[in-house]
Amino acid sequence: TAHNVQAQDDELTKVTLFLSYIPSVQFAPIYVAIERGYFAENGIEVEIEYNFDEANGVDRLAINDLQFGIISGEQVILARSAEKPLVYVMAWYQNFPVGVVVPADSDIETPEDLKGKMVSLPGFQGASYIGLRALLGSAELTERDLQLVPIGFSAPEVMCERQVDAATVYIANEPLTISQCYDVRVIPVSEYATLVSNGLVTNEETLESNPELVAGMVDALLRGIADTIEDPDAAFEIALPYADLPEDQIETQYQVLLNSVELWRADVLGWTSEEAWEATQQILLETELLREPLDDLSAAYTYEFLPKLPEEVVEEE
Amino acid sequence: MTSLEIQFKRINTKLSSTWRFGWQIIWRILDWRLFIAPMITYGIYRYWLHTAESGRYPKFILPHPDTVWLRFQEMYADGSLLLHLKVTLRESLSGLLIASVIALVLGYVIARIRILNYILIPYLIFLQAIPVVAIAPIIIIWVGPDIKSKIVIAALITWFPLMVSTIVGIRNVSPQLREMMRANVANPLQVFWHLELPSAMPEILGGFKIAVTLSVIGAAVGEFISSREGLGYLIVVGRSISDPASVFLGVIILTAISLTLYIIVAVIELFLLRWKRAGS
Amino acid sequence: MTSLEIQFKRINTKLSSTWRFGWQIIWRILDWRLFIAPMITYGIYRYWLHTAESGRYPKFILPHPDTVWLRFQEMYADGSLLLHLKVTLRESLSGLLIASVIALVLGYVIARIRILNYILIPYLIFLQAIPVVAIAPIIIIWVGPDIKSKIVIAALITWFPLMVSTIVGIRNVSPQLREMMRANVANPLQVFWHLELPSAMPEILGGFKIAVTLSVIGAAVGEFISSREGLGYLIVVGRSISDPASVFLGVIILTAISLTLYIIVAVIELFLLRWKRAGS
Amino acid sequence: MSQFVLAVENVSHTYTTTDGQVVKALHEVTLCLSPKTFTCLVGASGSGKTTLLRIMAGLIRPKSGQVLLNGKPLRQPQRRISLVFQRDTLLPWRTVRQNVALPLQLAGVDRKKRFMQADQLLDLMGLSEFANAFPTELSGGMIQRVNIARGLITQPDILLLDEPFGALDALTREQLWRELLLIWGRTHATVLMVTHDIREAIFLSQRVMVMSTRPGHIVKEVEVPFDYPRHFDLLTDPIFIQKEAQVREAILADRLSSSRLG
Amino acid sequence: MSQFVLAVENVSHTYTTTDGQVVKALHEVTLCLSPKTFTCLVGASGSGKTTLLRIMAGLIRPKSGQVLLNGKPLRQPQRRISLVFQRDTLLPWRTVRQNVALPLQLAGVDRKKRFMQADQLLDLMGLSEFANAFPTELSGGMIQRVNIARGLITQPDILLLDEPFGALDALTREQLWRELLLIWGRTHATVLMVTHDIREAIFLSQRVMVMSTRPGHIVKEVEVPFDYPRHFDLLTDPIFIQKEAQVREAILADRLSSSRLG
Ligand SMILES: Nc1ncnc2c1ncn2[C@@H]1O[C@H](COP(=O)(O)OP(=O)(O)OP(=O)(O)O)[C@@H](O)[C@H]1O
Ligand SMILES: Nc1ncnc2c1ncn2[C@@H]1O[C@H](COP(=O)(O)OP(=O)(O)OP(=O)(O)O)[C@@H](O)[C@H]1O
Ligand SMILES: [Mg+2]
Ligand SMILES: [Mg+2]
Repeated sequence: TAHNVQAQDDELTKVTLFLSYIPSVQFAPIYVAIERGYFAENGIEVEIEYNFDEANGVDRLAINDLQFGIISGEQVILARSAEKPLVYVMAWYQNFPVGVVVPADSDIETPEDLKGKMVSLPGFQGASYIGLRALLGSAELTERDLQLVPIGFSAPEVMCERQVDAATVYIANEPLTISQCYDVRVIPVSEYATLVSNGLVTNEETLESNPELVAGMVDALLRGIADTIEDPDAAFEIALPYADLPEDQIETQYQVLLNSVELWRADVLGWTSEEAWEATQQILLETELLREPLDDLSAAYTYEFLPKLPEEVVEEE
Repeated sequence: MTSLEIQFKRINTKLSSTWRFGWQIIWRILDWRLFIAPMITYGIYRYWLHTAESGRYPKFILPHPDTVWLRFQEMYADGSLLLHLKVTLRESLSGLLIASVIALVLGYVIARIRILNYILIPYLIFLQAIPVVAIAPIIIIWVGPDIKSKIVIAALITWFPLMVSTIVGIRNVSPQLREMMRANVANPLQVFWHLELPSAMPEILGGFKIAVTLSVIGAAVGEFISSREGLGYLIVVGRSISDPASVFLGVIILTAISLTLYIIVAVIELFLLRWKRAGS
Repeated sequence: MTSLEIQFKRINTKLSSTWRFGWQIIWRILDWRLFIAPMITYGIYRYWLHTAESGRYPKFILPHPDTVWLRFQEMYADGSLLLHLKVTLRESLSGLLIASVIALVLGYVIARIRILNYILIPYLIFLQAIPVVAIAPIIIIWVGPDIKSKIVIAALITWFPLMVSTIVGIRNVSPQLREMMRANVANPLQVFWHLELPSAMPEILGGFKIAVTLSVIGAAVGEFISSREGLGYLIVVGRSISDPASVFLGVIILTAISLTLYIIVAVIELFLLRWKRAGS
Repeated sequence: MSQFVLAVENVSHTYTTTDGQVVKALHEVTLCLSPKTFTCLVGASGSGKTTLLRIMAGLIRPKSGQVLLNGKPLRQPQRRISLVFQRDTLLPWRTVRQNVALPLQLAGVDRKKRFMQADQLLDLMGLSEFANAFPTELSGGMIQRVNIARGLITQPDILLLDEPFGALDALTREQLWRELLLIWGRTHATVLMVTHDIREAIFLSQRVMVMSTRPGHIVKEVEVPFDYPRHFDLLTDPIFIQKEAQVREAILADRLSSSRLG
Repeated sequence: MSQFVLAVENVSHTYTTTDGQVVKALHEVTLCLSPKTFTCLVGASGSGKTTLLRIMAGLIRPKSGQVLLNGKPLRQPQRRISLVFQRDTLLPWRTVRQNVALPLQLAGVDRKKRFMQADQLLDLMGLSEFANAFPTELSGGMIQRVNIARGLITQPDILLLDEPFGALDALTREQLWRELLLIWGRTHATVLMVTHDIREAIFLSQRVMVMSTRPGHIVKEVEVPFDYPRHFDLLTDPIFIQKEAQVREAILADRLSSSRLG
């Protein structure tokens, strides 16, 4: 088949996929899809751009400098409110990847317990902030009920030095780091609220002009995720050369992948619920990051390229 | 020299020395050449307006000037702009102050005590070469995540150029004049105050021109990393919520602060280096 | 002056002029004082070792020196370290080159043509005051996300201090010497080459001391934002996967580059400013 | 070699100091340097001699009046006019030889040739040993001699000297008088020399001009009738002494008319 | 006022230039300045006079020999010793008045008093009008006078002058001779003055010392027998002229023994 792929090379559509992180096992499904030729089968050649600046990706998607990126759900709502024609076509994580981490011996067990505590977060924007607000909202707490400390990406250091009672983190990797100091407990946002996590985002122009390309991307990614969930070990093997890990980090990163698998796991992959979109928009409104609701929230996403949900399948039959 | 300036100098003669210099500075500030920049700025504004209205770029890339102006009025009215401005200004000025003290002292001793050059420079360059982003967590652990961390970051970004400028200035002091001071039995403090400081003033003021702009950037960078107020925060949030008006506003005000601080240094320079204009 | 130095000078007399200066520089480089820094560094290393072994800090904050050393060997062996180093070096040197040309030309014309001071400075400060993070997207859209964007960022961070230093240096040129050159019918290029450049050399070299460290930082900052290689990337990845050995390695090598470039400037200075040591 | 006439017509100049004072440096000065003449200019300190030389070298434009070189207004420095400055204007980063060779370098003369000429002049000035020294390693009088050598190296048609021998001891000075007259005799340049030494002025020149105190203007011209080459016996010649007294008187008269010195 | 004796004993000094040459500036110089005396030092350019003054002011340590102030080795500059530099060492950012007042300011004298004294001296130097000017706005001779004023302002017990009148015209110079002798008469300081003008040396001093060319050492001492106050008639006195010839001869003899000048 390698020969086959070679022959088709010039027919493949070149696509840049924007990821707002570094090469990591957390992107194993993408690497699986590449290595197993899922993209190529759909006529796509993927090049990945790693860029820490998510806003940069949003802007370039909006002006069609990029066609695809894995972008947070709330970014899509915010972008659309600024008339950037982004569309969310597929969920990446099924479960919102953010949570609050506390020492295992802490008396904080539920969101309610955060009241009056000192809680760190990276900053007052982005997925962590939205997640934390949703968590607080579920316990009917406001920002005034506790002390929020913005610390950037220093949660492990700050937690280990016990300078805060709890930290808002990405649950796939950061709790692992902190657990080098002491045992920790994680309160995931997804247990208390349903939010739109990050997903594959494209723009309206691409949707209109080249829906097959979008379909191909979604299909390949979903197959990659499914493969990864099914056989994490194999996925890890594939991801390793991409992530280029030092020896002593391999074990930890394997654990990171297992944690991520839990975030991907779903009955049917790629779906988001309307409620999740509403809830996300609601949080954005509460935080005043969004000034007024979108005229048409449903235009922010499409299910068009996703596999059918079980009930739909039943209905059709 | 224009005839107006000569006429002005005549008026000057009647004023006392201190006043005279005061007037001279105001005169120089009111120089017609100062109106060139605003005029060019207006030209740029017209171009911006024109481009924005042409629809060549989408609104979210290039906002209409009116949108930015509206955002300005809005944020000015609810006081949030002033708050952001104050925070950033406080951070950068505090950072500048700390950096100045450290840089001037270090610069002086390194310039004067040769061996310190060999001992200190490697570690100072280490301090300078570490990217702020890499040590941000350590700073936060040490001084806490509040305004102090931004002050430290502003100071960290600022001190080095000022120190190097000080070293260059102090090393440039004429050995003949040093000998003259020594012959007049000046103690080290007097040598510093009456010879080294005025002699190194051009370089030190140059260092401050660099330092003031860097301290503002430093404060903004600190706010990028973590904060909930300040112009850097305004820009970061503006970018993350796709609100280019806030970003533009933040950048414009940051520039305004830098420019103001730079002009303050330039005016101080006009006053302190007036002797350089003598005799030409 | 030590007796050894005097003896050395005697030997010197027998060598031709060029060789003599060459020897003098090597001699100065081999100064015993240069061994102070390594000794202190060793002390710092011992302290690091001690602290790391005490278990006071978790491994991901303060790694054991051996871990870093191992990581070094590992990355050296598989060539990735050299690759990162090369990339960052290429970015920073290219950035430095571009920045130097721009800064020296701008600095010179601003120092010489007074009115440009009024016209250009506000916009130059605007350029300097914009946080890199705020214009990184525009840079990436313009020149693409590859190495070019990092070169542009490195140049953007570097040029301003060098320009200000150049302005200070050129403005410091003695008016008497200017008049002497004029009396000898020197054309502007000759004035620049034979008077202004050598006279402003202390300040310009000071500017370069600042610029070389900034260009390295600029390259790293560019890599933080987006990249797949380079020492900045190494640091970012290290931080993201909580691998402090990579972070430490990255920072140490960044420092080493800065220090090396700084020392190169210092050696050039030793050579170009040798006349300053005459007669004292 | 063609002949050059440098004429100063009704030149006045004022400086405005930083504290707003207007200093009248020159007031309606008129003088003419005929080709191949040697003129000396004496006058009180601060009377405007240096200012006049700077104007004649084309370095500053007078506030009124004009300088004519062969009848054409002089607007900028000319290579055929050479000015030896009163103050130390050596480039500190150049060795003595390089400093002396500077004017030739600026004129595009190649390295070997200009260094050869520089070395010749340094030999004349008794500075051969110090060709490779930097200016900071020289004594005051040595600096002045380097200055003179630099002024002579272009073999200018018009040579303006601003107190060239001020910091030199009597003997070196007399030796250099001889050298200067020899050079002048050989090249027949037009020389204008500012000096404070009246005997020096009379010994060297064909005409001594006396400048009054501020605002400077020419109050007296004394012709010196001796032929060249001149010998040191001249210094005791009665006519010489008489001329000396004449110049002295002219200065004194001017000084008495103003209340105080300076 | 107590009396100070400054003695130089067997002082030798060498400089090493950047190109490795060793310049012997002084060779075993011995001299003693008795209290309240006025000594002049003459010698060829580059013979080491400035070096000797710098050593006597405590600015540089000689390579061998020692300087004794009242029998105690002189290790660093003293306020009672004042040195007027040969080169322009005014601070360019200070006005003339501030420059003259500098030594008093360094000694802690308050502003009013030091400015008053500075103004007095400036008046003496004929520079009252230029008290607020910056050094760059002065002529060469004016700078030198400011230099002298700065050296006099502390009323030092020992005054070392390095060619103070070099750039001054004959009349200003003679006026300043008078002023200097008056000041000296009033305070009875010990004065050592370097000059190139032999007549000046004899007119002012009680003793003229002649220094040989490199390496500098004292080859002759000429006592000057005239009483103070001295008048300008002295200049034509036969004994004066004889002394002048003596000094001249001493210099010449030394010069002849070395092959060339410098
Ligand atoms: N650049 C200047 N700015 C202001 N005033 C000046 C400047 N240069 C000279 N003057 C003034 O002009 C007058 C004449 O100065 P100039 O240097 O021509 O005198 P000079 O005859 O050469 O005196 P000297 O014999 O002392 O060198 C002086 O009073 C001096 O103060
Ligand atoms: N800093 C120095 N470095 C090297 N050589 C020096 C230095 N200062 C002086 N010399 C040399 O020492 C010798 C004596 O210099 P000094 O200045 O004492 O002479 P001087 O008698 O004052 O001469 P002048 O009458 O010309 O001022 C000179 O040959 C000079 O080149
Ligand atoms: Mg003059
Ligand atoms: Mg001397």
